[in-house]
Amino acid sequence: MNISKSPWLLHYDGSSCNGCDIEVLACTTPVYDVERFGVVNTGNPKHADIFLITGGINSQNREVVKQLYSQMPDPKVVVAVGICACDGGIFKECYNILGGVDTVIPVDIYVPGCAAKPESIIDGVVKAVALLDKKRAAMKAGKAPVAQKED
Amino acid sequence: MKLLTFAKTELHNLFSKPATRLYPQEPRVYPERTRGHVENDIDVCVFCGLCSKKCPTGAITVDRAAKSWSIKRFSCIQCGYCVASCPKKCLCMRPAYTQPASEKGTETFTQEPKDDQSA
Amino acid sequence: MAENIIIPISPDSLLEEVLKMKNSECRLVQICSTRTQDGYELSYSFGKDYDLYNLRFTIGEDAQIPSITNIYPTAFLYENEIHDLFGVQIKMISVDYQGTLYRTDKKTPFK
Amino acid sequence: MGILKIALYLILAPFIGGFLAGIDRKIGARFQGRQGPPLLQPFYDLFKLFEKQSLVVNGVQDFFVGGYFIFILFTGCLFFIGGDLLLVCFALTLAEVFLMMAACSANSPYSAMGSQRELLQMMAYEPMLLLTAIGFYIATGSFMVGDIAQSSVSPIAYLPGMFFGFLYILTIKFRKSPFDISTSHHAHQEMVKGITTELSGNILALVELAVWYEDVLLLGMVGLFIVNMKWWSFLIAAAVCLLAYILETFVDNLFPRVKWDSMLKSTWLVTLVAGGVNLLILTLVH
Amino acid sequence: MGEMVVIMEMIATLMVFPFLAALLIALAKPGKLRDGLIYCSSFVIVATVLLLCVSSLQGGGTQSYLLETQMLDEFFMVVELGLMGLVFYYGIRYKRWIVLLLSAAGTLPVVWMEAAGLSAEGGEHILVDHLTLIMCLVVGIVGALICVYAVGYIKDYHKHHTEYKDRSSFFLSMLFVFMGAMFGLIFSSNLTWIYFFWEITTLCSFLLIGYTQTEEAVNNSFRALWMNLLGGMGFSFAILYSSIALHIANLQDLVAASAGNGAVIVPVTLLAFAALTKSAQMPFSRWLLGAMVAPTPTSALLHSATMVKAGVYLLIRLAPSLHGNLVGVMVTCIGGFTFFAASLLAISQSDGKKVLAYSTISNLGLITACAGVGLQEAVWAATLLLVFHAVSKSLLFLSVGAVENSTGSRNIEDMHGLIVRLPKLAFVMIVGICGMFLAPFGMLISKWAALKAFVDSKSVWLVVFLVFGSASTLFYWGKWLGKLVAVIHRSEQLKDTVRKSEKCSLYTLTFLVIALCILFPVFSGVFVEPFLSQMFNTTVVALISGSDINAMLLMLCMIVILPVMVNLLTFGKENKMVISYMAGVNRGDDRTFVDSFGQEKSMYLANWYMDEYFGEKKLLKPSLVLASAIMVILMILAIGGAI
Amino acid sequence: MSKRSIVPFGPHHPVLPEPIHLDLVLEDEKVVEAVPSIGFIHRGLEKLVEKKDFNEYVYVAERICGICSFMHGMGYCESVEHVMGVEVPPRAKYLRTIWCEMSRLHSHLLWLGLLADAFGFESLFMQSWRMREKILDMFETSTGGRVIFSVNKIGGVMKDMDADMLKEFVKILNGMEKDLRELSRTFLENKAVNSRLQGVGLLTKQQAHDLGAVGPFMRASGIVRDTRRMGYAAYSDLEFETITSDVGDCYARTDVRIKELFQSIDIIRQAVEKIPDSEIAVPVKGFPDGEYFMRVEQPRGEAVYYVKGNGTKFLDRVRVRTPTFANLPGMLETLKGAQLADVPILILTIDPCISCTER
Ligand code: SF4
Ligand code: SF4
Ligand code: SF4
Ligand code: SF4
Ligand code: SF4
Ligand code: SF4
Ligand code: SF4
Ligand code: SF4
Repeated sequence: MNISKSPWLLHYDGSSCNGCDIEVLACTTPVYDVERFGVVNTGNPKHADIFLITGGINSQNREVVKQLYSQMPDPKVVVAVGICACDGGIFKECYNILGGVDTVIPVDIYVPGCAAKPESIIDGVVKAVALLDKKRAAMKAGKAPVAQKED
Repeated sequence: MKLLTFAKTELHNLFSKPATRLYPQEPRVYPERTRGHVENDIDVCVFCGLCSKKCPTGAITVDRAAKSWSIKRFSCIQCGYCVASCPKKCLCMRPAYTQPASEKGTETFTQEPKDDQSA
Repeated sequence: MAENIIIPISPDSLLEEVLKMKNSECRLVQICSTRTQDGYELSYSFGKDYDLYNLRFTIGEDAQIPSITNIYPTAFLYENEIHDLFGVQIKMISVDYQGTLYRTDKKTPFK
Repeated sequence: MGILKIALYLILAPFIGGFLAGIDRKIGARFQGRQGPPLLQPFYDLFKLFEKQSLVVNGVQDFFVGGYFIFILFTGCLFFIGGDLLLVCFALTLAEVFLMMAACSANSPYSAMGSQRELLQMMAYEPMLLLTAIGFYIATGSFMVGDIAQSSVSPIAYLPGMFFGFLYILTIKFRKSPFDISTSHHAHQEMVKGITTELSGNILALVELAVWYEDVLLLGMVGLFIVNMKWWSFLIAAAVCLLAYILETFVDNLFPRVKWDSMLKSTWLVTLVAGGVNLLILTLVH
Repeated sequence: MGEMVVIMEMIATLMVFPFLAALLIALAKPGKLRDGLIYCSSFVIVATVLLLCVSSLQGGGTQSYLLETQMLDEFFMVVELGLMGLVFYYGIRYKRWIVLLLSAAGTLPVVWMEAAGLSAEGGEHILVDHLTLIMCLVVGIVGALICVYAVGYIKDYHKHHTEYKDRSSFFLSMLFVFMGAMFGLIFSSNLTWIYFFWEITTLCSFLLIGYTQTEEAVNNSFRALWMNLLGGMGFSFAILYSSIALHIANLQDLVAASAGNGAVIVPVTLLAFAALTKSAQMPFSRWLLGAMVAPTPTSALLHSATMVKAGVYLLIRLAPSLHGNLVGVMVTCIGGFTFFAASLLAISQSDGKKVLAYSTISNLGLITACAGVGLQEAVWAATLLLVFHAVSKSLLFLSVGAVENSTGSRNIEDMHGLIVRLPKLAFVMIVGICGMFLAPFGMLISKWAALKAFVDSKSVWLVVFLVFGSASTLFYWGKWLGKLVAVIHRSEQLKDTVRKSEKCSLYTLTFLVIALCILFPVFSGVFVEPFLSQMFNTTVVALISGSDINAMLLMLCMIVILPVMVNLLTFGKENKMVISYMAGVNRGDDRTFVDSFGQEKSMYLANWYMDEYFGEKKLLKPSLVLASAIMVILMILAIGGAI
Repeated sequence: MSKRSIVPFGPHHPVLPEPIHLDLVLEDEKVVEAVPSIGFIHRGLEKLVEKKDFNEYVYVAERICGICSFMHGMGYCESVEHVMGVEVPPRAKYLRTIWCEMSRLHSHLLWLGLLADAFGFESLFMQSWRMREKILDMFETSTGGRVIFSVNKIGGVMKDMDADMLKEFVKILNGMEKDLRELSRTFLENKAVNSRLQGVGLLTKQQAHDLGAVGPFMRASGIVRDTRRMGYAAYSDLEFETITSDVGDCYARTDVRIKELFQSIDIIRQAVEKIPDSEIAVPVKGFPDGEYFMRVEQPRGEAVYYVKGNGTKFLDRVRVRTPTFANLPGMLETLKGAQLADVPILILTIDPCISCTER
């Protein structure tokens, strides 16, 4: 059974302008309906497989993003949605923007666009889903992080 | 007691075709104005660098010496300012958007040397 | 068209003027700070119907001004913002975040 | 015979439960004008969860969840081999308390608040559950499921109010809107995921699986209202169960989530009116 | 015949020995000697009780003794007047005039009747049947364990509460007096004797509740006193009426006579009334809550094994005469309603002892209701409830007391994460709580039986009270349980200050809760069923069938082997520890988060109490008014109908 | 010991569309205290005026927020136009008006959906967003973007809508009006929905005034004010009522916004009717020098743009006071004593937009 048949999402809005944010939400609504791919927007890192982040990273949400990422079980992939999440976008020169999501956690898929279109987000998710299977296989092969205690 | 106001819509939805666009099985046709990605008709470009100066995100680099024009697609916000400012009107905005990828690549257009062409 | 009036005042008469606004049933619209050469230009905007009255004064970099949260409690967000981003020193804000409203890495980026 | 029944339940229930969950999601999506996931999606989800790493916040969570799982299975077996209906109710409560404790043990805000709401839900539906069992007893003279299923007339003839009341609490038990307050299938809830917030990977998978077993058990109770000694009554019962399930999906999409006090008040009121009156009449005529 | 004498001697021992022990303890100085004395006395009591049971069962059940008791009667009269004098002393000292009135109104008529020779003759004064044995076991074993526990407890108590005067010898001796009185009460068959011991328990509880002599304690002790004296007054009128008008002197005869004689209703009503006050049924529930100011062993003794059990014991004895009449209706109504209302009220309480108090009231309500139904199944349920409740509840009281001495608080909120901080105590407490409401433990079995009994007797309203009440019960126990099992990272294990003696009784009680759960069919067969068949003159069929019992035993086994099964279920896969979800701002230690000012803030999770719905302010008054109304109206109807 | 829980709510929380954090003190489910924290989206874009010239800054202004994107762009442009004394051609004014009202439509529909989601009515959320897609399609057709439009520029707009397109849009809107009626019944008449909205989060007229509330949040408490009445864009040529309600609870806010939906459709119809033919932009020369406070009525209420130029191509200061910023104190007021289950609804009834609030 493929793990990729049931990708559950965690969406966090970094320092976005809302544009990409609402497009992500729009993907779950009837016209785009990502549930066709088994996608469930869980809202809980501990249930999620895919971490969708919109917006860039600023000094306050840096820790939040890191923490949410650390609370997701393996295998997991990170999708940066929108130019802001890819590299800070139009705000990258702002004093409070550190850059794209990859400045704090590893990003697997970049979805460009300002705002990213729902179709593009779907493409991104589909690509991410394929990665999930690969990561699972790697995990089984023992390459993945073995159980470790964080305390 | 009105409790079932939504029942009509609900049942109507059940028995009619879902509103879902079956993307990606059925590709989407975009309106012509859709701002998807910037394209350069590189043969017309004179490498003046104006677009690169105007671009709010610094997505464009122009190398006059190498006659190359490159764009960081994962930085471009499709604002169209470059298109509007290009004196040669060689830039245009096309509906198709850049595909998601796992690397933030740069796309470079290089003009073939004109004399080569004549040769 | 509604009026858009700028009223120059002296920093010392701030509370007095704000109280006047309060008494004439104005609402607080916004407080804005602009960085000038050697200090700040502050505008306190009050609204009545569609009119906008802007109390305007400038202060030096190290000057302190009183909080108006006693008169307009909702000013606390504006005042904290100005304090955090510009470094304007405001005394006695009712809910004083002490510089943690925005928690920017770079302290008072507009200073 | 008993062993066979237990084996059948243990093997078939997850398939039926998962399949029903698939129907729920598909039809639910269609109610919303969406295409919806594949019918087998719940199974994909379950296998996915079993494949995933489990994150825990302490060492006792899996113990409690295990308790929940095992006692749900136990309850189901007890029901389907024809055991005592009251004991079924009590065992179900025990199972739920295990789940509640799993949530509490995590000492995490949303999971703990979810557990309080879960307890509240139990408090809301428990009276109706017990009354239903009592109703069956008065109508058929036995608490044993086996005997009830062999009665000459379908118990629903005596228990229309109870049936309604039971369907009402079924909405709570299936965690459907308007009563999905302690945890919800829908993404957005003020409790995040409530009691399951801190569960993940195969521990969460166990909960999902247990829910399917429980769903089948509860539908079994719905069916118990219908069956009698005639063989064909079982077919009708199966149809009624399916209808009841779809009805819950329909209701799920028809209501906002209510607050806990409305839930408690309305459920107790329905219990008192539908269940109580039914009981009263039943004792008077019997 | 020789055996009879042995039994009689044992009974005498049980009735007299505790008083003697009490006297010695009162005189002893605090220290090893006194402690040893208490341990020995407790041991003697338990041993005697067990011996009594064995020999009595061998002797074939019911025996009665002492037909001639002139001397003793006179002795009792004197003591009784002495008790009245004591009440007068306290009443005058604290200016509570009402107690003078009530005490006099209760005691004087009985004394006058005796002195005037109007009391009915005949009948045995002492009776031992299976119910007596059950009560003996409860009072003897649970009571003795509480006394053992009290030895250690009271030392710590005074360490923590230096503001109170240390009168521990008095305190401990009172516990023994109490036990003695209870033995007296359950062995007696003669109404006047029962009344005598009844009044001793009233006075003892008064003294124990007032132990700390704070204003609150004094107030509460007087509340307990007047309410119980009021009940006592009812009792004394019942004696008067049955002696003078009916010429019946003992309880068994009274119950037996009820079948044929309508007038018997009158004393039965009055006795039931007395029983309701003693077992703290609404509207008299408030004395029991007030009694929580006393040191925990008092609460445990009063509320689990003795005092309140005297009330329901009397009701169980009266059960056959309650069936199918207005008194029965009154008792079931009050009991059922109390069960429901008290469990709702318990929801809003956060003080551990208060929750226990409300739950006690509530459970007694259930026993009361069962007794009131008066049918054989119901009495079966009532008797088992009585036993299970005594064991589980005393365990809970004692563990709360132990937690209080270790952590300084008995608030449930402060028991957050007890499983990490005091694992052993938490485990004991969890067993106790499970014993109160979860299958397959004791209380639930008896609730189950009660439910069946109610349905069979077609008491629809009782069924309704029971289903709603047990749902609320679930809530307040459940949330307590949740508090205990929370695992907080990096919290340290507290120093376990529980003393050996305390642990000894805690573990014994824990063992008893579990053992009873396994052995209850045996217990029922040996003690309860013979008692019922005698009371109702029928053979008794077990209410809970063999297959159900097997299922429950299976459940118990499953709980025991759960850890193993869980290991199998998770396929031995290793779990990864992470911090808990706190909306993304967990500070990394699971107990603090980054707050709105960017600072560290401690998270805190409180249980729900829903004061707006179930608070005392909201519910208590209406419940008391309603219960009073039910009681007054039905009593008037019952007595009026009989006369 | 206290019976109060202290828990964090946000910045990540599934009911929150955007990160905002509250320290909640709860008694059971009742909110005793709520202290807000913002800054999770703070970017500091006001300071970008030092790096982007005043023309380029239009693209930044549009991205203050992806929901009111158009209005932010327009508000900024109009304030600069005021400073520079540029008169925008009439057709551009009408085009701006139409896009403004389309923004309001999509924003209010979005809000209705989120509200439904907040009280756990998923299918109602889906239905609202399904209708919203139609508006987004219209946006895509006319501007090339679904949420970020890039059509404003100083001196006018960059794209025109021809008569056919406008006619088509009106047709779509007419059809939508019908669906909207059906949809609004569930929001306004359904008893179960009412029970979640009525009497929840009361804000009196006085409080709304004192707390400086704006927009539908304020109008639902009975204050009559609508910044569109000031007549920017083409609003002075069009007829519309100011919609208010006296009740001041969540229901009233829903009611006001639903009525504004119908009103917006009507305004678009009027605008299409009256739209004149002209240029859509005028060339702009020179650099801004001077200051201006511009106010526009966004879906969430009055927004204030302050622009100060110094005669160079870089402005001295751009400041945006967004409606959510003004409504936060009102929201905190309504949170007191609310139930936890109401918290999402209460946060939502001001229609919060944190992105522009923190800038
Ligand atoms: S990429 Fe564009 S639309 Fe998306 S968040 Fe950033 S600015 Fe907004
Ligand atoms: S502005 Fe136009 S001509 Fe100039 S470099 Fe860019 S694309 Fe080439
Ligand atoms: S086209 Fe204009 S801008 Fe470009 S190189 Fe030639 S002269 Fe310069
Ligand atoms: S469209 Fe905008 S962001 Fe993209 S290259 Fe052109 S100017 Fe730069
Ligand atoms: S990169 Fe952008 S901001 Fe920098 S000079 Fe170029 S256009 Fe201006
Ligand atoms: S790869 Fe496709 S989308 Fe990208 S620039 Fe080329 S044509 Fe456009
Ligand atoms: S209020 Fe919201 S929708 Fe409007 S501009 Fe701000 S963030 Fe966008
Ligand atoms: S409130 Fe602000 S962020 Fe929100 S939509 Fe309006 S302008 Fe945009």
